[in-house]
Amino acid sequence: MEAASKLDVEAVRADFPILQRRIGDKTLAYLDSAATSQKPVQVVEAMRRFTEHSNANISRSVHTLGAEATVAYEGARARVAEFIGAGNPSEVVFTKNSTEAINLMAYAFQNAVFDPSADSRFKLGPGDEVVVTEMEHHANLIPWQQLCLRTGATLKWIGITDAGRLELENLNEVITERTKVISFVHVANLLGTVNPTSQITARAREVGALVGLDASQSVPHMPVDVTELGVDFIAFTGHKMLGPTGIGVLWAKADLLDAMPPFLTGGSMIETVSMERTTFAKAPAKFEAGTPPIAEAVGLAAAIDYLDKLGMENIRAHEKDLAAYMLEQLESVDGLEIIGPRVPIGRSATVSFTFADIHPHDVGQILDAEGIAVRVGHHCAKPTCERFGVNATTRASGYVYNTHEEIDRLVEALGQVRKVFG
Amino acid sequence: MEAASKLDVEAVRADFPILQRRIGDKTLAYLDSAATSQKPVQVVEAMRRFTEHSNANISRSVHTLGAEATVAYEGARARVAEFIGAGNPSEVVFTKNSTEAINLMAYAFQNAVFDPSADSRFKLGPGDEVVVTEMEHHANLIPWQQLCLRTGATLKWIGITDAGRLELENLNEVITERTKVISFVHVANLLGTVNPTSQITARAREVGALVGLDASQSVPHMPVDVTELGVDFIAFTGHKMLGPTGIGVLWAKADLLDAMPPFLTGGSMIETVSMERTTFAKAPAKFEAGTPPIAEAVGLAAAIDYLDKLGMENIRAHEKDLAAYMLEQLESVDGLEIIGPRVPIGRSATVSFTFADIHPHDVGQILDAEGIAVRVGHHCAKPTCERFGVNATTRASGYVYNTHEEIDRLVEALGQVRKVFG
Amino acid sequence: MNLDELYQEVILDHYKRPRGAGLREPYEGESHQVNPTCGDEITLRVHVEDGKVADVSYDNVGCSISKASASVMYELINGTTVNDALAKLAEFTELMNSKGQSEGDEDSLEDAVAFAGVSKYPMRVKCALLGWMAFKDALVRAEASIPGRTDA
Amino acid sequence: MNLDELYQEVILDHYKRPRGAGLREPYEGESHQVNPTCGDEITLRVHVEDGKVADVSYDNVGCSISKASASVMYELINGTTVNDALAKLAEFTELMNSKGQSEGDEDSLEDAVAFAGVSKYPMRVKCALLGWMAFKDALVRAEASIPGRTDA
Ligand SMILES: Cc1ncc(COP(=O)(O)O)c(C=O)c1O
Ligand SMILES: Cc1ncc(COP(=O)(O)O)c(C=O)c1O
Repeated sequence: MEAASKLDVEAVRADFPILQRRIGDKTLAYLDSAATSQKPVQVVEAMRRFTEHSNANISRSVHTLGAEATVAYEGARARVAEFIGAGNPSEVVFTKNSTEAINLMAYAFQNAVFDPSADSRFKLGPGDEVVVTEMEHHANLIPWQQLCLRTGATLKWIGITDAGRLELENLNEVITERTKVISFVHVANLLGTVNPTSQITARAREVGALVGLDASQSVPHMPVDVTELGVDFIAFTGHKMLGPTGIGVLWAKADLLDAMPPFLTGGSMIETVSMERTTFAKAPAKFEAGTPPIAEAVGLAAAIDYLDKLGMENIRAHEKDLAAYMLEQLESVDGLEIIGPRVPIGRSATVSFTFADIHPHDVGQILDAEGIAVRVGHHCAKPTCERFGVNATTRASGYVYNTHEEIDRLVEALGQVRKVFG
Repeated sequence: MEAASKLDVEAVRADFPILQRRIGDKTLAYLDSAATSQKPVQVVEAMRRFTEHSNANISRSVHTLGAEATVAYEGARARVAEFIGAGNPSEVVFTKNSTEAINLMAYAFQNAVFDPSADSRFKLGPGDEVVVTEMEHHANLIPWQQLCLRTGATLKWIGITDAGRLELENLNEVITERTKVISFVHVANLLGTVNPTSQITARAREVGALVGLDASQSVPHMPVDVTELGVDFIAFTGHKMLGPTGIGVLWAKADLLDAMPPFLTGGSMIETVSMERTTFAKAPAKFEAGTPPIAEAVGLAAAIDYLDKLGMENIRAHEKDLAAYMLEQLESVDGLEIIGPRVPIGRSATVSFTFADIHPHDVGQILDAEGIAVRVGHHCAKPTCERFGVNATTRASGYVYNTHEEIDRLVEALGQVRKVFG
Repeated sequence: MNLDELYQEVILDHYKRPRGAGLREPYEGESHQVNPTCGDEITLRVHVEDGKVADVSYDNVGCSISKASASVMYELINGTTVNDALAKLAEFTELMNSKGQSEGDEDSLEDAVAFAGVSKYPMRVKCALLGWMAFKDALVRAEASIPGRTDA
Repeated sequence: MNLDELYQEVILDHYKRPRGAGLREPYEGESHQVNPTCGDEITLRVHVEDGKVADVSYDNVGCSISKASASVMYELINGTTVNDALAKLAEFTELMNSKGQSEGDEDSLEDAVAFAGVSKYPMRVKCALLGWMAFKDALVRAEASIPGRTDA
């Protein structure tokens, strides 16, 4: 049944105790990994081991626990760097989530307003333009919107075609010589679209704009190599890639991080401090004020080990298969309409849909009664909803532990929904 | 030996597996809780249970796991509110650490610069003044320093007496009608000073300034009631109070949070979003963009349960006893000089010292060889170091699990230090 | 989850045949409420006359719970005194915050007791309260717009 | 931890009797380095003459490791050719990054091999390298200030 997949899904499932959970008298079918993934025992165990063996604050200590904690934390950084093909671990900044990572970038521009000697790449004002797309998660829209509001720059965006793809026809009008930065989503969390990057990065280079990628939904699901992508920065988040909450990643090119003013300030990000004046450490320390998510970094490294053991290519293949099966099965449901690409090409295993006139809340509730966890609502992508004229959708999303059988259960349960509300 | 203490320290120690750790052939004596505390099994277990049973993203879901996760997360917020005597759980904002909490406050002023309709309490410019003290952790100094740099306001500070107390004689000259905000440390992390608050809050009221407290070193160690304190905001951090890394707290009065512009923007903090314009949710959601530290909130609530079971008054008494014993024993060491108050009154169980001319790095290393974990360096309080004419100190800090015997071992090991470097 | 509990027949009935739906004139107060977690919306108008809720009219998009709740509310408060309507609001809000611990007083809340089961589902409580919040807000506005009235 | 490994006699000897300490004239390049984690500082001057490190002079505050390391460095590079000094710098840096896996070549590094044990303690590696970093930086400045010289 899982022909295209090289994952031993049953073995994978055995690593996730929560998948044994029963909802009422039904076994849980967790189809909400786009919101947050489940965590394998390996991740929980790595964090517990760290906490019970080496827990200490990092960087500022010479004692054994402090040294071990520092090695573990910096080791996690190196592990992340390796995983995304970063040239240097010091290009990896730990944040609390994707959202903070993107805000960190946006605040680099905003804080540059106050600094006459700021690097020109971060100088933004009236006449300058910032570009996003209409399919952004709010995390990659509002920070830029606020930035434009505060600096007087103009926010522009790339639209969406009816098929749920980026409208790239008029790219040269959207991205112009006035564009200072383009930040766009790699894999859209509502539509499931996998966006091609080369055309946008090429145009960005042409006009000399910085280009960043919201990789929250790509890094967990496919091989991502920052050098190949040719972007300037990417953001992603631990809890969507089998890791813990409380940790995210900003990767940015070393020279960019060097040029950026600090964002959060406080301990561990300084060189010297007096009451009158502070000078700052080099990146990544410059952007990691205060005690970082230490145990969470250990957990994220364990999650990456787990993903690498499965193999990112295998994960991609497994999800391609899931996407194909999901699309095929859902298309067969009467009254169900898919929002997003309807073919499993350039597409993740995240499928949003509307179902007759039944409100997604009601759909989700009935599915939950059948043990099936899907997400309902606007998925933090209200502009996408508006683009497709809906208030909300029901969204099923698959990951390494999901099976065809769970999709069959989803389709069957939709029959039940229809019975109650039809 | 622990006469003044009502804690059953041996029973407490049994809850902390790391205390069985051996450093070389010595048992660990962990005297570095001011940097980060150890975590009891109850905290680790609560997080594991949550992860294996109810892990899901919060707020936006109708499925059972999502509902359970939301209840757990909001329950943790209510638990924190109760613990600090906050009138309303919605005055509790979860951040990643103290540092972010303080930055959030400072950015409220900075972002108000861009907003003509901003609340006047947050309007800051040339002529306005911000007040801190000379004994701040960098986390409560640099954000305000940067704020002043960016807005043209003036940073002023309350000095330190030779005895390591706040210099309050000239308080009325430091805090004036021009003062918009005063943020000061409740318990100083290098000196161990417990600062009296009423004189400063009274003066703040007199001049109509906002007043905040860096409670990072007080909330873990003594009963703290925000209503009694009469301040406008406080910040503290999970990992110093037996909780996990990756979570901190900003408490601020409801009307203040209402008046503050958002800081980090993205998912979960919105009311409506279009490509052109966003309106924001009410606090605390307004300040919690993105996926929050969910499992960490569960862990923090478990830590608070643990602290409450011990009793914050008992913890204070235990630490008062530890402080007295530490001061007495350390004072008896030839060549050792305490930096900070020398009497166990208005003082935490955190004691910094210099030892002959021996560099703290060398002291710390020899102590580590004896299994004793202390912190050495500037403890993120460089201005305090400068005030006392030192580059660094050695700092021993006690918590619920520490004993007189561990302090005896510290004193004995200092003899060893002297032998190597004397 | 016990579905029957949540989707009682009476809720489904109000959902499918909402009472009092549509926006009407005259009105003194109007409120627009959004449930940010799901995008449900309601626009609601209140017409107050002689201390009475002379009309409550509304237009809404939403799930069965939020639509049925608005319909049930219409039945409960339309034509009552403002004070009675506020009492119902308080009683219904209390029921919704009961976390499944209350069954509601059928004499007073009538069809609205069908929502007792909803109070167990924190995510859905917001849906059930959306219309009521709009009513509360519209009433405040209505009263602000009627000179000389400051009570109730 | 094996203390002997870290605090070898030779390190303690250099710490207690640092060689070449003090700031001297003439010099072409000066560097000030700080270890932000502990506040250790060094000011170091380089006097280059005829492709040789004619003098390295320094003033420092710090722990035994950082002070002994500066003293050992002085002995190793003072009077050698710039190229030889850079080779020692590379060799010592490599030893410090060896995580306890290398013993160092005593023929070449002389007393500096005593620092091999330090490489196991990540927190102390920065201490051991502080003086060397200052030398590297001062040399760059010296070369920038000597017109006509761009090699080495
Ligand atoms: C007094 C004080 N304030 C702030 C902080 C910063 O806490 P965190 O690193 O968790 O942000 C600390 C601890 O390092 C502290 O001791
Ligand atoms: C595409 C995308 N961007 C950003 C985010 C935000 O991630 P986080 O909530 O971890 O900050 C998400 C997930 O919610 C997402 O799907």
